[in-house]
Amino acid sequence: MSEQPEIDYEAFREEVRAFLATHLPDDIREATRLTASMFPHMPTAIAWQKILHRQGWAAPHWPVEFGGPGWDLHQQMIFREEQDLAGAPSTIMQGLFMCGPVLMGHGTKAQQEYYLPRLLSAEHIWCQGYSEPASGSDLASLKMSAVPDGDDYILNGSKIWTSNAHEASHMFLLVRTSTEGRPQQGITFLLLEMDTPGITVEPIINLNGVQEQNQVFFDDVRVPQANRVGAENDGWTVAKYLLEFERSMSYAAPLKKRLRQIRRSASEEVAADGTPLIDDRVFRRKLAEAEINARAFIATEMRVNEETAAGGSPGPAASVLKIAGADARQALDKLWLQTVGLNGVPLQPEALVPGNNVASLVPDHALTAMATWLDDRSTTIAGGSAEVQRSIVAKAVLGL
Amino acid sequence: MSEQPEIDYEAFREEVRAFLATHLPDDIREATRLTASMFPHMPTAIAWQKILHRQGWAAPHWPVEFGGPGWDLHQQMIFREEQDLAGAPSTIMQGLFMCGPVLMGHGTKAQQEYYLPRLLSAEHIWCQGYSEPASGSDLASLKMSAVPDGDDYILNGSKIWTSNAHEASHMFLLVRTSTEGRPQQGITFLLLEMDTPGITVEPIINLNGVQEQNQVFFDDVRVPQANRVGAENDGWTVAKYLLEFERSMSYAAPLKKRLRQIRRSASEEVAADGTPLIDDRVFRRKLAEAEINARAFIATEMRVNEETAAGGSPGPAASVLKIAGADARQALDKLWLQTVGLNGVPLQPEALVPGNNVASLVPDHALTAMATWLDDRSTTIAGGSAEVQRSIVAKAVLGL
Amino acid sequence: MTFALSEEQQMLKDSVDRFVAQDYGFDVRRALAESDLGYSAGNWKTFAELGWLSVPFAEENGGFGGSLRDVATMTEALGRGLVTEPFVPCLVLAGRLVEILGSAEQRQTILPPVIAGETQLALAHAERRAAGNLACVGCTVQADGDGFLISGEKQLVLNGPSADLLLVSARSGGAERDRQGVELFVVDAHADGIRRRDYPTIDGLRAADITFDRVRVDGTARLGDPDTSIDAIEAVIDEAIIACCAEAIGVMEVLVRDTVEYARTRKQFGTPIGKFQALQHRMVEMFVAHEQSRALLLQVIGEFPAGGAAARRAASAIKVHVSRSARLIGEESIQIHGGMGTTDELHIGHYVKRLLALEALFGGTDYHLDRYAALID
Amino acid sequence: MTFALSEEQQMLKDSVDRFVAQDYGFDVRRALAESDLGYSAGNWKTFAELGWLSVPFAEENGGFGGSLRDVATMTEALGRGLVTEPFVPCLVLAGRLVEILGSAEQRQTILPPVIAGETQLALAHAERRAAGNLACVGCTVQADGDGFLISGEKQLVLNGPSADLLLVSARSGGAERDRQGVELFVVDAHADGIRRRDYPTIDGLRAADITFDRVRVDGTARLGDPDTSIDAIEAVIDEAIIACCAEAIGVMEVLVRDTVEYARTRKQFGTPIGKFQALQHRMVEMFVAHEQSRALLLQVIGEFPAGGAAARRAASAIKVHVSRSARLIGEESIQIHGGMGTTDELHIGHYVKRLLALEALFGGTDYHLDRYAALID
Repeated sequence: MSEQPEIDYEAFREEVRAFLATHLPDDIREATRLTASMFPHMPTAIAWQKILHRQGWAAPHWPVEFGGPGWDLHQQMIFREEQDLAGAPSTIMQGLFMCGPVLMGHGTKAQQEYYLPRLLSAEHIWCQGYSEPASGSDLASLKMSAVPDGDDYILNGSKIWTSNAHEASHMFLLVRTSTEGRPQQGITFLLLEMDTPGITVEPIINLNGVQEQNQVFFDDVRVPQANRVGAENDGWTVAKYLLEFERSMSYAAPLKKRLRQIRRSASEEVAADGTPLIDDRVFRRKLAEAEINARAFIATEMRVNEETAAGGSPGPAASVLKIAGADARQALDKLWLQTVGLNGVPLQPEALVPGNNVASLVPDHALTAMATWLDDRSTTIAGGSAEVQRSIVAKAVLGL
Repeated sequence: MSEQPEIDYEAFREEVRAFLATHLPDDIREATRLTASMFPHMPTAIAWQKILHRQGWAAPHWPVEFGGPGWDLHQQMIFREEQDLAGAPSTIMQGLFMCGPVLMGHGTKAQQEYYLPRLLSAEHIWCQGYSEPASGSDLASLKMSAVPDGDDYILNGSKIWTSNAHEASHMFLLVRTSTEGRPQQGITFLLLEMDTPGITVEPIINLNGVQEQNQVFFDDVRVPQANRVGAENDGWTVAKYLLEFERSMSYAAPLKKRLRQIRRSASEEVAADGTPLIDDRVFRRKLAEAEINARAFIATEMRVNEETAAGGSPGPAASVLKIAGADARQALDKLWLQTVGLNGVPLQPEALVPGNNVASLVPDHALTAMATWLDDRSTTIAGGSAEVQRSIVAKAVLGL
Repeated sequence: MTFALSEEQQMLKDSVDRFVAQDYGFDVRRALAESDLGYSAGNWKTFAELGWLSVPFAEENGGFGGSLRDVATMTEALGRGLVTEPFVPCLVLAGRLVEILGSAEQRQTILPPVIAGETQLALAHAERRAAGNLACVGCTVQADGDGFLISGEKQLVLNGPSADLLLVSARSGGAERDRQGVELFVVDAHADGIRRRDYPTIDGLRAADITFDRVRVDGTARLGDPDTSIDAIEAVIDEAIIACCAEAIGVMEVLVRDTVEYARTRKQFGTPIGKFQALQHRMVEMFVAHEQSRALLLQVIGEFPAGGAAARRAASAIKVHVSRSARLIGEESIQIHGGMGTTDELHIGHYVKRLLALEALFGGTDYHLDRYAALID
Repeated sequence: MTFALSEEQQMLKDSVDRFVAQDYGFDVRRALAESDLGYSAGNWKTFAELGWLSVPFAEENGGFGGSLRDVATMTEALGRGLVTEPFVPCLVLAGRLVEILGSAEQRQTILPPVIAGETQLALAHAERRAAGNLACVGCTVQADGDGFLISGEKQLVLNGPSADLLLVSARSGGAERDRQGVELFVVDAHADGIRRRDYPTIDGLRAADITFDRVRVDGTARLGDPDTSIDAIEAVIDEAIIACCAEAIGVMEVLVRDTVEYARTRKQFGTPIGKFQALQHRMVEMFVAHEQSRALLLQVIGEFPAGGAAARRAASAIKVHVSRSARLIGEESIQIHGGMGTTDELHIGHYVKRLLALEALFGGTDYHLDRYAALID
């Protein structure tokens, strides 16, 4: 291990805080406050990534050679915490957490040189084309066909649950290039531009009335073979590599945020006897239990990160984090919803649109509680369901 | 439906109460108070059954033609409630709930005439030989062999988890008479006397230090073929018939008893501030929750009983009762153990022996809390594990 | 008591089931929920013609003389159809309050057009600071000559947007949470000084926040005796809890049934997902939770005629149990449906949202657990 | 902070692990637990020779100067072996209290023979009416010339049967639950007026209920300043909570490992039961619960040096989390082992009983949840 100069974390925290205080615009903060989704509000998230990019901070977790700021794990955590506390949007993950690392690990030099800078600068916005209507948990059964034709592939089929497809410029996706052998064989990893002819994006409205997911239809869509990442029929290797990184995103940050939201609601709501809810013994016990569970999860994530930093890929530990992180998050969502009581009942989607001038039906603290509960149902479904994660851990970790 | 005279339930309850007040001896009551097990203390339970038999009340749920008192469902419930409140031991189930109904349904007239009166009078005490070391949840895989030889079968093999085998005079058991076809085929239902040569009973000590279970070894044991119930190789039919009745025993009675035990402990224990625990808001909420869950279960059992009374065998509903009843019971055990706090920690098995003169280390109300928790682990294991019950319901009720 | 339905109850159930099956497919329901009114005035008329609106009321008031079990039988069936017509808000909450507290004249004036489907009622009682406490009334009333002036704000008035008459609670004395001093008034929903903000709720139904600014009513508008109105409100809300728990049990029945059905047909890894043991066991839990809630409901209804603490305990017991079961069944229904469960397109999410709304109404689980706990002997 | 072990901690861990593997097979452990003493005096001597008994103490007191993390590393390894020797009662509870409160003379007199394995200590503090409240002391002390007279009863004194010296808390003033007025005394375990009732606990360890009837100690027997002794008792019990939670985490590690192993080999329905998805997912929950408890333990240990509210919050947080995890893991371990899990013969039940005892000691889950809740900012 090379000798590193000692880092002054407090000074670093001050630097981040000072930057946020001067550079985070009010409209971006306001849009974030109104966001119930696990995904950020895209227009403002893009604007914010551009601001960060000018500072060299767009991808805190990227290696320096690809444009990362060269922070250690603890600095990255501090940055995330402060960003979150200041009310900045969360990172657009399909690009910075998923596509980027895949290109670094499996892309050609040409792909890296073309895509990574544009990804950092938010010129390209990515979405992920994995699931298909008949292939959800069983991803390897995907059927979308890609038939070689000259220098291209011709794509036909459909992808579903494509988050933000309607706001993305590019998609990385898995296609079937062979039906021989096990279903995991014969899958290829491709990149494409969303304005390629033959692509149609149909919205899927989710439980809280928001369009976030889409179904994307492909009708004789031509994609250059040069857009392939890794070898033909070896896309499953690439996808598995990506999944480990997807699963290694921080689940701790949203838990901390949710705890703040709950505390705020409890300090404004009252108990049945009219005293502040935050002073009620039964409520405090619930909050204590939620906080202890969240702390246990956060400590686990820190432990895994420490191991990862010491020795490479997160491996199956990432599944443990996804299982426990999603459970902790849904438990907090439930407590928050109980905390706001009747304020969760009115439906007012227009009050959640950034920049709206609608008088809210409920107090500010309660505005997104129900929408968050509904939206977070997908934390145990998307990106590999809780059931699939448990089966992975049973097999890969417990050897069952 | 025939016209029945209106029953005066309150008068009936008074009659039962009066009988219990005069006929239940103190030593039997004391032994029951010290019983943590789901099975009664055998010597006193036998003595009590003899007392009840003299009154004609040994088998409240049996038809009149076989020696039952002719009570309707509600009378049976009243009898059980009052018996329990008075501190009488629970019914010896292997005989009255299991062997008896099987003989009524599948026994020959000769078997009925010989066994049923002796079962009622507690001259015969039965145990059940079902599980084998390699056949627990998967009962149909049992291997204990019974080879015809003249008018007899010759038995070799071993039965395990045989509750009270060391105190029983008879056993009903399942043996393998054929290895052809599906494992459920080739099983035969037999009756035998425990003093038959070649039978050895080895004790199994359970978690609370008590001998309740046994392993029974069979070495060339001769059983007359006349002791077969049902046809050879058709024992599975008989066993399934029995299982339905086993599962239809009341799980409500122990729940009511446990709730009384918890309330008593909570009225004698204190909260951390020194006030009676029963007055503590948090404790009361827990008790409320436990009581509501128990009430829901008790209502479900009543509903199933009502349906059964109207139309015959309980069927798969019995599995629902076993699942929910065992869960409710273990939840109450847990609350009771929490209620007694440090009083659960000392180990003093000698204080649980009926007729002991030992000064107890802990207050009376707490004496059996830990032993009960430990003993009740088997409510989700014995008689078809919770997992097997759930799979039965998934298949038979939900059609999965 | 008996768990089986009487002949009359079976007829009521069959009648509602038939209506739902024939006239209330999920697409119809969706369109109604998204319409301005939020339900169908035509359906309401039909309900009146079928006699459904008369079920909760005594014969002497022009009703069918139905029992609480009869009402629950109907709302359970309405729950299976996720029916948006305001059965509970108009009839069980407001209508029954008029029946219990009203003078003969008030009953004869108000109830017949309600039963005929011509008048819509709403109870304006809940306030923002109540947190389930029914005695929390901040609205005030003061005498004004031979009438009264009512001022204050009410939150989440169910059926508020459609109501012709509002039953409004207001305080003539005492502190914000005293049981004494709460009075009830029948107020024309279009009276001067009333400002209403209408909105849909997450379950597609309609409610309103209503502000009263010195709204004048005359002396005959007072409903019942000021000393007992809080008891009547509590009793009627307990009946509404039973009706809504029955509705939730109907909602859960559909969720359990349709989740099992989905699991039987949806294939992943080459096999129906219903063959996966982990999912099987969880669906069994859903089934058991629903079964137990239903049995408990029927059992506690038997304790209602006793009134007093027994009825309060019964209402809180079922509210707690149904809320817990609804959580389990709602969350698992979405989870087992996977991505489809998170969409607005499928009916599953809408059934779950109805459960979420029902859980929050009339005091949440915590409130009722405390209430039950306080009533343990 | 770091989650990884230091080189020294790794050596400590290896040393205990080696001892358990070589000298503490389950049959050995069972025989020790069933012996009169309940543990092996020879082992205790070995612990002293290996330097283990010195770990919790500062170098100036003849100790190794170990941190709380060092102690937890050892108790976690002891937990894996279900070791009955009284490490926590003698050293972490009583020994550390002498170290914190004792005068130089008391420390120099008492600690060296403890570290040498020649003196056994026990803390006699818990009382029947305490319900976890550390300030609840009903035992009384009164001046008697230049000495004191102690009277009252102590419950569940861990290691009481073996103790040479008892640290006894008694009240010189104030009401039963006042923090003021609690004093501590070093008492010869065989002094006149002491009646001891020894017994095994459900986990096979030993404890005693002790009655003090005007037991006389001289003036030098007082430990520390009367104003601060309750704070020191609380601080030391919080350290014991950490040590015991680490032990429980060692116990749970074995339960998870051996349950998974059993599921891999036990066949039913023609297949290892570990292939059944419902069991797989439940074993994953066990694994996740253990992982999270362990990470939280290491994290909260980092908050101990700050003392005060931070340390109290840390101890309560881990007590609550470990208790919950232990419940889950203990119950599932028995369940998945089926009939065998319910026998005295298999080690599984004994590991579970240790978890049950640890859960009850030093205030149960409810007590610590309230304590944590009160400390939330």
